[in-house]
Amino acid sequence: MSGYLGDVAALARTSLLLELRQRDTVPAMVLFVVSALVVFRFSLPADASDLASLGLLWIAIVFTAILALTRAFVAERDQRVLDGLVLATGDRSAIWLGKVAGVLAFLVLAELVALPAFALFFAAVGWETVAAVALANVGIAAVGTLLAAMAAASRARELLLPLLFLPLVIPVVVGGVGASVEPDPGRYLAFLGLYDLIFAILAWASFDYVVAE
Amino acid sequence: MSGYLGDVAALARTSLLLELRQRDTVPAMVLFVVSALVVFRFSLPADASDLASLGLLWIAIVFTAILALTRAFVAERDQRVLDGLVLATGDRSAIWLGKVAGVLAFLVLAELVALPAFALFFAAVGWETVAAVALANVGIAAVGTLLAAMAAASRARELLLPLLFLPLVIPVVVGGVGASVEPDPGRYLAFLGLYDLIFAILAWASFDYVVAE
Amino acid sequence: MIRARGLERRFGEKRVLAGLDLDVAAGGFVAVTGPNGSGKSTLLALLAGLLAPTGGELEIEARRDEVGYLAHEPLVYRELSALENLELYGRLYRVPERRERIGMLLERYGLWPARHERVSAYSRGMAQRLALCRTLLHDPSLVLLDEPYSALDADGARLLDAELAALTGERTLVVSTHDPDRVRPLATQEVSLA
Amino acid sequence: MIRARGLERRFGEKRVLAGLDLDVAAGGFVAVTGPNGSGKSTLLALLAGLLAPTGGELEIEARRDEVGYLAHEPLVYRELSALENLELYGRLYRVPERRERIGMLLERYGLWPARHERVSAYSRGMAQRLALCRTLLHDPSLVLLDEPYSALDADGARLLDAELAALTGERTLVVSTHDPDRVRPLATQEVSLA
Amino acid sequence: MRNNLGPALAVGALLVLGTGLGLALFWAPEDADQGVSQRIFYVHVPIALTAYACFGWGAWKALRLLWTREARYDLESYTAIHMGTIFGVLVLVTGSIWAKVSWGIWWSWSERQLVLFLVLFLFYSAYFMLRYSTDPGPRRANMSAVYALFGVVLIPVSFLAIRLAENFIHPVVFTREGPQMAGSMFFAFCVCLAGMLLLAAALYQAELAGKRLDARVRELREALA
Ligand code: HEM
Ligand SMILES: Nc1ncnc2c1ncn2[C@@H]1O[C@H](COP(=O)(O)OP(=O)(O)OP(=O)(O)O)[C@@H](O)[C@H]1O
Ligand SMILES: Nc1ncnc2c1ncn2[C@@H]1O[C@H](COP(=O)(O)OP(=O)(O)OP(=O)(O)O)[C@@H](O)[C@H]1O
Ligand SMILES: [Mg+2]
Ligand SMILES: [Mg+2]
Repeated sequence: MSGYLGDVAALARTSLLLELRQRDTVPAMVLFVVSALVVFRFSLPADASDLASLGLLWIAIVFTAILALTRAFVAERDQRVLDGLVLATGDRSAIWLGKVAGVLAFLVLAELVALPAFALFFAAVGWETVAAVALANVGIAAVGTLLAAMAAASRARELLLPLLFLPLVIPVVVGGVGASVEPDPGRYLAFLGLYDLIFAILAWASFDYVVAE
Repeated sequence: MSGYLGDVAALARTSLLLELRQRDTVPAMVLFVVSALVVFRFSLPADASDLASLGLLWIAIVFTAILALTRAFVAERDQRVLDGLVLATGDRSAIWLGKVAGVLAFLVLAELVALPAFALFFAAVGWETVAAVALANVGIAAVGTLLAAMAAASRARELLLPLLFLPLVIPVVVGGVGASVEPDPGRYLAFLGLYDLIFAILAWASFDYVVAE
Repeated sequence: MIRARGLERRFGEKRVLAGLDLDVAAGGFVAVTGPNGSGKSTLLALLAGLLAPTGGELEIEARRDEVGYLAHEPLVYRELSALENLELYGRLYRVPERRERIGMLLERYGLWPARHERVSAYSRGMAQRLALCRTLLHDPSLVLLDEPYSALDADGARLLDAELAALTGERTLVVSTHDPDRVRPLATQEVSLA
Repeated sequence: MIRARGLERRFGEKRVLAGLDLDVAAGGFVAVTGPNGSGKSTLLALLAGLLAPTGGELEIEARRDEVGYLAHEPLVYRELSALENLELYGRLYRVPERRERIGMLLERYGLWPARHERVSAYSRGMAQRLALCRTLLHDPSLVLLDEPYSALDADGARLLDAELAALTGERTLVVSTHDPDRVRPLATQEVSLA
Repeated sequence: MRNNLGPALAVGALLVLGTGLGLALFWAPEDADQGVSQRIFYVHVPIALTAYACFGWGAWKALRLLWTREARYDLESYTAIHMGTIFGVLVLVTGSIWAKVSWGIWWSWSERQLVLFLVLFLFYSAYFMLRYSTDPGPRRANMSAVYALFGVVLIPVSFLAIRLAENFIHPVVFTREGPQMAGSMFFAFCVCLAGMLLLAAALYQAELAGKRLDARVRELREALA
């Protein structure tokens, strides 16, 4: 494997290793999703529309993403591992890409459980919702990983940059919900794709500045 | 101030001090609450009942609480501070009580944003909902803090906490939603009070076993 | 003060201490030595009550708040200042003349000028000094020190020598170290783990 | 190898290094000494490129991946095993004969039997040994060691003596320490911070 | 004495359970409105009650652990809860089969007992997550015990909650008029229940013995090494 991609692969594998260290990550995910759906079930009145429940699905996804992102750099922060990686990695954007892959894997894993369970408990899930979720994952992971790194690198902590996540992620949510419930999902999917592209490039290019002085 | 309460006050103050200093916690919380509400603004059909939206309020509260709890013992875990506190505190339940106070303050802060925002976006919030939220906070903080201490001692911390927490919080959701939407909220409020009482006592009595061998 | 019979501690499958016997009279000074990974820190954590023995007996004649425990980590909040940390511990231990004593210790360990800085900005030696302040804050009668000299500069080490000399006889001390010569003049007994 | 002129580093208001001049030829051995909080670790982090100078000039004639940096913390994942950590660093540094070299280092530093254990279960000395393995893994030409002897037992310290002796002359070394006598026989120059 | 307990329980369980099932299938009268499907009752309900009994037993052992701090109670509590969870799966399976046969659906959110049971099941599944992601030792034993105690408190609390919730989640579609149980039905039911409890006890003993043997072997091997 060529150098850069080799680095990304090694870092992504480490990320996954940290997630899957406990063999029980998958059952844990199933449990989490089912418990969350039961909570939803209790809060949603019987006459709630499929639309409302699709909105719920998006809340669950945003929440899972925040959960994944809050833990994203915990291990690296712990013993200043991030400094070690910064020294060892040739092109530092590989660290970002590796972590994005790890976050994505976590999200996809959760959604592989959540979408069928959701279909079972609530409403059918169309192809456009699946596509929207897939696209949203990319954007959330790309932007979120950068912001999580900012929050973890003590230097950036004073900057309050995590606050930016809110305005940054709301477009994803709006696009996702739109694609799920509107009659013409194409526009929303295109919007999500555009968002992914712009922010992925932006995050990829700026990661270096975030982790090193 | 008498001994035990003095301990609790000192620990609670420390908790708050840490939260105020860790500047990314409050934004993360507000982010979640607001994006949850935004999602629902986009997904709820125009004619959705107030009932439906009140259920969503409760979902937002539960998941915000999980975020708050995930962070509850991070600072103590970091440099084994919890061990230091365990040695220094006469009656260790004071540690629990101090942390509960911190978590409560945090939840109240988030709700001070969420409830007006909710009233703005959706339906009016009656006194019974406010009362139910206040009661639910107590139960959530009491049970959640204990479980957060457990999760902090495990390897899978961030993932484990929602698993442990959600099944225990379902009665709170039932009570809270009931109090918000039923014509006779008294029963539900009484139930929430009962829940608070039982689980607060249980958590208070068993915290010692969770933090010490 | 301390009485252990057949003390054993396992971590899962791994047996770290196996059948240790130990008797320490009040006012004794035990030097704990042994190579890396031999179980010195484990022993001190057992004596502090942070770990429970998985076998054997252990009796400590000191209330929990009469024990002072210095670990490898300083056991203080990184996001709080030295003063805030000591203030918290002082309250929890109900130290008499709390503020005065905190001021005295900060000055003695050379942290007075840095008392308002966050611990995360401390150098390693400063963190170790703060940990010593925390350990001695409540004037414990059983003092457990896990490699107390580590990260201290020459001045700090001399300071600690003097502190230990002053405590010897008055308090019971258990000190783990990789430099036994440093504490041998004071030690009344030595435990070698292997 | 290293050339610094008026090197300065501030943290906010606080000036830690002020106008330091330093010239180190390839193959030199610099002992960095000074009391706690004098800026030794800050200097090493500057040399490693982890901190940027806030004033003055600093030139290092080594690519980033030719630098080996031992910090106070081991810079390894606590939830992974020693082997997994070294495997990751070995890949990132593109170490030739990666697996063999990892095996060799683990054996040399006495971690071979514990190679599959999580680092969080390591004793402090074991973690320090692992940090040394990580630092030397890619055979760096500029070796920056921040208190490398700390937490090592007598055997470990002798091991490190031998390692340093073998590296001297071949590699450029900057070693901070509170025990200058230990490295003085090897050092070609000494920087005393105050 | 202890060594004979396991086999004796196993034999007893087989005998009583066999008798009970025989009675239930061939002796008890057929239910008037449900027909033959009602006979699942004799399996389903005893299993559910046995699961509760196991959880209760586990909590009792947990209490003993916290009280006496004797390490052996940890294993006993864990084994009891493990049994309870296995029986819990069986409750869900038999319940779902019954639901499919008599209501035509696999699951209904309107039935309070189903939802209550699902919540409890999730709760006890998380118990295993807690154990698997914590290093073995006294701390884990304490935490598991505390969690097990929370479980027995959660049972009545969620029962109350589900009862409150009934009104607004769904209109009640299926009424469950307690059928007048004939004496013979009740007798068959009691025998089945006794058999099921004996079965749980036998399984509990077997698992416990296996686990203890494992530990013993490990100790011996370590002593030899
Ligand atoms: C807490 C655990 C449970 C207990 C104590 C329990 C108890 C009972 C009892 C006493 C009956 C008999 C009611 C009657 O005579 O009509 C019954 C019936 C039934 N149970 Fe359960 N049950 C439990 C869990 C479940 C679960 C998890 C399911 C489904 C997934 C289920 C499905 C059913 C069905 C379909 C019936 C028949 C209802 C009818 O048509 O009469 N049960 N259960
Ligand atoms: N939580 C734990 N889980 C598993 N093993 C552990 C744990 N804590 C310690 N150990 C193991 O116990 C042994 C002794 O550790 P301990 O920290 O007591 O050694 P030590 O004598 O203090 O060593 P050092 O001089 O390096 O500080 C080591 O082999 C270590 O791997
Ligand atoms: N991130 C930071 N923010 C603010 N001040 C800092 C930071 N890092 C270091 N300092 C300050 O810089 C000074 C030098 O710290 P440094 O860690 O370099 O000292 P040192 O010589 O390595 O000390 P020691 O021997 O204790 O390891 C200290 O006063 C410390 O408080
Ligand atoms: Mg140690
Ligand atoms: Mg230093």
